[in-house]
Amino acid sequence: MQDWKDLYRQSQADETTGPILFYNDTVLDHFTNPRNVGEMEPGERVGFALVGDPTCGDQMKLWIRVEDDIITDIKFRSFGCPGAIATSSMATELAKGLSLEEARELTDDDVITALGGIPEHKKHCSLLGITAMQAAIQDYLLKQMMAEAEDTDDDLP
Amino acid sequence: MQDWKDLYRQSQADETTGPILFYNDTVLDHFTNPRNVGEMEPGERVGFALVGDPTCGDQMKLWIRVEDDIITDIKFRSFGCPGAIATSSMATELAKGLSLEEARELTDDDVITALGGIPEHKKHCSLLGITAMQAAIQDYLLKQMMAEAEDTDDDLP
Amino acid sequence: MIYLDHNATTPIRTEVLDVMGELQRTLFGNASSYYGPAREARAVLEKSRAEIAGCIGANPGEIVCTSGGSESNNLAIRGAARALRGKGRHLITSSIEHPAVLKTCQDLERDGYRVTYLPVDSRGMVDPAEVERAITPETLLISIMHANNETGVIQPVSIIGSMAGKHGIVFHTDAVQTLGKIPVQVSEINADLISLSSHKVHGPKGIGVLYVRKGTPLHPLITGGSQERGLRAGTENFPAVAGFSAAVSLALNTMERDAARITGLRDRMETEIANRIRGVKINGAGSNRLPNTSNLCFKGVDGESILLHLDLKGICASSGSACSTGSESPSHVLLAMGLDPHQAQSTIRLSLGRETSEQDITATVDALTMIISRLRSISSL
Amino acid sequence: MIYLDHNATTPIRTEVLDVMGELQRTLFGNASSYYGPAREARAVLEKSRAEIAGCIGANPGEIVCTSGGSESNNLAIRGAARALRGKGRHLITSSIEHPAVLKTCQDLERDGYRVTYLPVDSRGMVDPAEVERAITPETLLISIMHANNETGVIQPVSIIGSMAGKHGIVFHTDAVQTLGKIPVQVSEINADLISLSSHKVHGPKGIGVLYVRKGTPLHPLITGGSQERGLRAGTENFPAVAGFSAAVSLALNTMERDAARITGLRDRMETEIANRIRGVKINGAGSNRLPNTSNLCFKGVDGESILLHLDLKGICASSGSACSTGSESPSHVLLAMGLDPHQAQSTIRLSLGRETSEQDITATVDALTMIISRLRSISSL
Ligand SMILES: Cc1ncc(COP(=O)(O)O)c(C=O)c1O
Ligand SMILES: Cc1ncc(COP(=O)(O)O)c(C=O)c1O
Repeated sequence: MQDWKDLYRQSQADETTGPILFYNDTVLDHFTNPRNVGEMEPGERVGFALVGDPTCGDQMKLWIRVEDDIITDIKFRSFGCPGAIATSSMATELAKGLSLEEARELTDDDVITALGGIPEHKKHCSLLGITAMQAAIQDYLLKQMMAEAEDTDDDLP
Repeated sequence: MQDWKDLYRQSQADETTGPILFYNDTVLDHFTNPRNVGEMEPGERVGFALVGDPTCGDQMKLWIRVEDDIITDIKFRSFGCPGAIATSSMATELAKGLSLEEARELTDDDVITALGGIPEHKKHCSLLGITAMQAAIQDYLLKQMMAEAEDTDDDLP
Repeated sequence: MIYLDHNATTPIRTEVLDVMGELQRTLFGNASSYYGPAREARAVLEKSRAEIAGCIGANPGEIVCTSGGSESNNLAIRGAARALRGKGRHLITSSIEHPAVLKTCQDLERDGYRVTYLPVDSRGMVDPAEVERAITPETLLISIMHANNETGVIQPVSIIGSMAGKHGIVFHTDAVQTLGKIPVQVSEINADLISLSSHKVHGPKGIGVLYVRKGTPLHPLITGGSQERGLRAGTENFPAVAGFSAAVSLALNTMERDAARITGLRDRMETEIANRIRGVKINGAGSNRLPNTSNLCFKGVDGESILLHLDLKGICASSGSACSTGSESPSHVLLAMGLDPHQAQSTIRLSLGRETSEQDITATVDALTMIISRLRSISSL
Repeated sequence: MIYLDHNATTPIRTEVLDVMGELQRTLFGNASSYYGPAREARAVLEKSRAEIAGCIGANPGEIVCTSGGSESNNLAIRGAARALRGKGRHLITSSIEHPAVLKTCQDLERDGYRVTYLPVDSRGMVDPAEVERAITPETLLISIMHANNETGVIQPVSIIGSMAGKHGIVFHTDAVQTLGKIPVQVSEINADLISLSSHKVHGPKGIGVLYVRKGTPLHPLITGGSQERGLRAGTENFPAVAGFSAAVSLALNTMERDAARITGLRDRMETEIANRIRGVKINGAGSNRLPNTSNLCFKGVDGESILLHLDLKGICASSGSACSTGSESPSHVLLAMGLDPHQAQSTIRLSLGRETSEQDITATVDALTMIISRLRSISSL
């Protein structure tokens, strides 16, 4: 039946056919063994975000730890579909070790490419991980700004 | 498959099912070997009728020969469906040898009974033979009346 | 493979395949044609029709063959609405019907009909008193399903049917999920129109039936040839009708025994799941349910993620109606029962069947225990 | 048995039966479900859809699977009428269409649509100029069949199609009789909607297709699940779709060769009949016809009587459309061609197929010679 499956894979691109739920092996791997699952204690060097996908009810929490503008660690938890879990896992893998600047340029397309593709109607799930990461970076930067502001305050006579 | 056919036969009576064209062996026999096919020369003792069935376009001609008020011979020709041919053939068989009075009491039900039944929606065909025969009897009686009238006329001074 | 999605479709029985193969190899012709082979095809068709009729206590002339449950539902609802539009333009149905009923009613609304969608209680039941209250002099049809496909909850159709009868309103019931699982008898259900589908009872796909009580006003959905007494045009699919009749007869032969065994399995499964996994809710558990259906809500985990983990272990289940798989919206049935969207999203359906074994159930409970704990360990809820 | 009624239905090919049996034995599941086996069912469905699409030069996404030719015709006509009622309420069709088109148009008339039924000439052809004259700004659909089922006369659909295109009117053609006999190519026919049926090309019954050109406005006939891109609800009958695709592929593989051989047989048959039997008229003979179809009028004898005699000799033929067998009214197609009712009543159709042999033709001509002479000897005409 190999040929049917091949044909089936091709036809994923064809938006005219019905719903297709054919995840590739990389996606399945990230779904069954999601990387970087966990939480972090709040802290000075930690950014956090809680985001939800109003389309499907998925929800995720994501933490980043930053040292010298580099994302040295990243953790997430997710209530979501396989697409959401796998894309979040891959997003954390891609972001880990990047500078904040580099991480801010990551897009959902990068995640999808890294996974080798996901079914058409699951693409919106791939936004969740990226969105959460960007929000966590914002949270971190905001914290930094506020800390700096405080530092500056302290310096005042 | 005998059981299916049996069931099928039964369901002929059920007017709710679709068109059924299952002629029994007697009907088939009269269709393939119609009795009393032919014509007669017009004559004093001959009654004739030409009738048509407006429902289906069938047409038939029928002749009777009468001796001493008995139908001694009968002939027909038919442009018609198998039902029309078989019922006409059977009608001529039933009528042959009967007195005019007896023949006038024959109905299409007698024909259908004698044939062992015909499909429901073909029943109107069974009227054709009977109608033609009654018309031929009328034709004969009319001729007799007119002949008698002429005789009576002749008797007049 | 462990198959626990019998409410979506069932494997065709080998006996049924054999009947159909034999018929297609030896008999052919158009069942409405003239000659010998066609008459045999017709004989098969009529015998099968009579057999299906017998299974639900109907007359053969009341059985209209269709292409499946969806077409039967469309024919019933559109057909009655069209035939009776002189009477009025109001229909009553429930909010838990199959999409083939709901979408059809919505479509009629666009055509100027008015539809009342009755609510259900938290146990997933329609209240006959609500049906009665909804009736107006304009009401032409009441359509309430026999049992729900997602929860298995059996509806009080018999009461609703006699109520409809008293008011002189045509009553339709979608019995696609009940045939072969619990008795479907015309005289008990008091329905004028009943939808059935073959592939739910181990028969072939692409064939179904609409029971049409003698005298029920109905306009055809598919017009053309005068097959099926003018109620459904198209060359008769007699091998499939024969397959359906074989399947339903086989199912009824052992229905009582099967139902008892399957209820036992289902109940054991639910008890063990409740014992081993915390935060489980059995939707519809308080109601009279089909023997084989279990609708389970696992707090804090996504249903599709459960299904994919099950799939990877060779266990087939679903989240509700197959025809909306891949759609992202939570089940209308569960929302109607008062679940919140997150609960609805955390629900899967396990539907057992005649091949389901004790071992299947044990393996499924084990798998679920592991999967739920794993998914909860990564859940953000 | 000599089977000369291929326009009514065809025997299913053993290769097709084998494909379907194998699929039903090994693969099951609901093609819209989640898990592995269901995905394989879906793969089969989509592969088959692509294959059927390829056979007529369409894209897979333009193929909507239905339960047969009648449903396809209903979906095309009712679906376009409903989708386009804002534009106008006028349809154009011909007086020789299949009942699945004619009855559907008549039904729409009862709903306030206006329908022009174009005449045909004595050779059974629709005149494209008449189509053009019938077009109004209100015209929403033109439906003209590709070839007629009774006479085999091929209609000028390509011209009519481009004309419709120029006026921006949706064009539907019923190609149920042409598929597998002559080329059916979307690009040549210029149609937006094309009806096909599997059992006419040695495929299974109960399955058909409506080709829907991308962008053609169409409302579904059967609503419910979102199968077939929302254009046709119901659990997908994937074994039958696979059977259809196998059948049509096989038919196209040898179409040219088969058509040449069958035309030869048909022409010899007609020549010999004309030589040996007086008072024979070949209806539609002056037109471009399907290779396999012969419509013969035998003066002064009733068609059904010929058919029963043939049947008793094991020869299967019919008087026209199977779905009206047993009805007593003369063919609307022949009346439209100008035959009088007696001539129409004296007509039978012989339609050849891939199993038809030289001997079959010889035996049929011999049988007919005898039967006609016998029936004429008792005829009153
Ligand atoms: C309750 C109910 N009604 C109707 C249907 C539709 O039946 P089918 O798939 O045969 O069209 C289904 C199953 O899909 C169902 O569960
Ligand atoms: C021209 C034509 N259209 C439509 C149909 C209907 O097809 P089906 O029997 O598959 O519904 C037929 C055959 O019956 C036909 O010959």
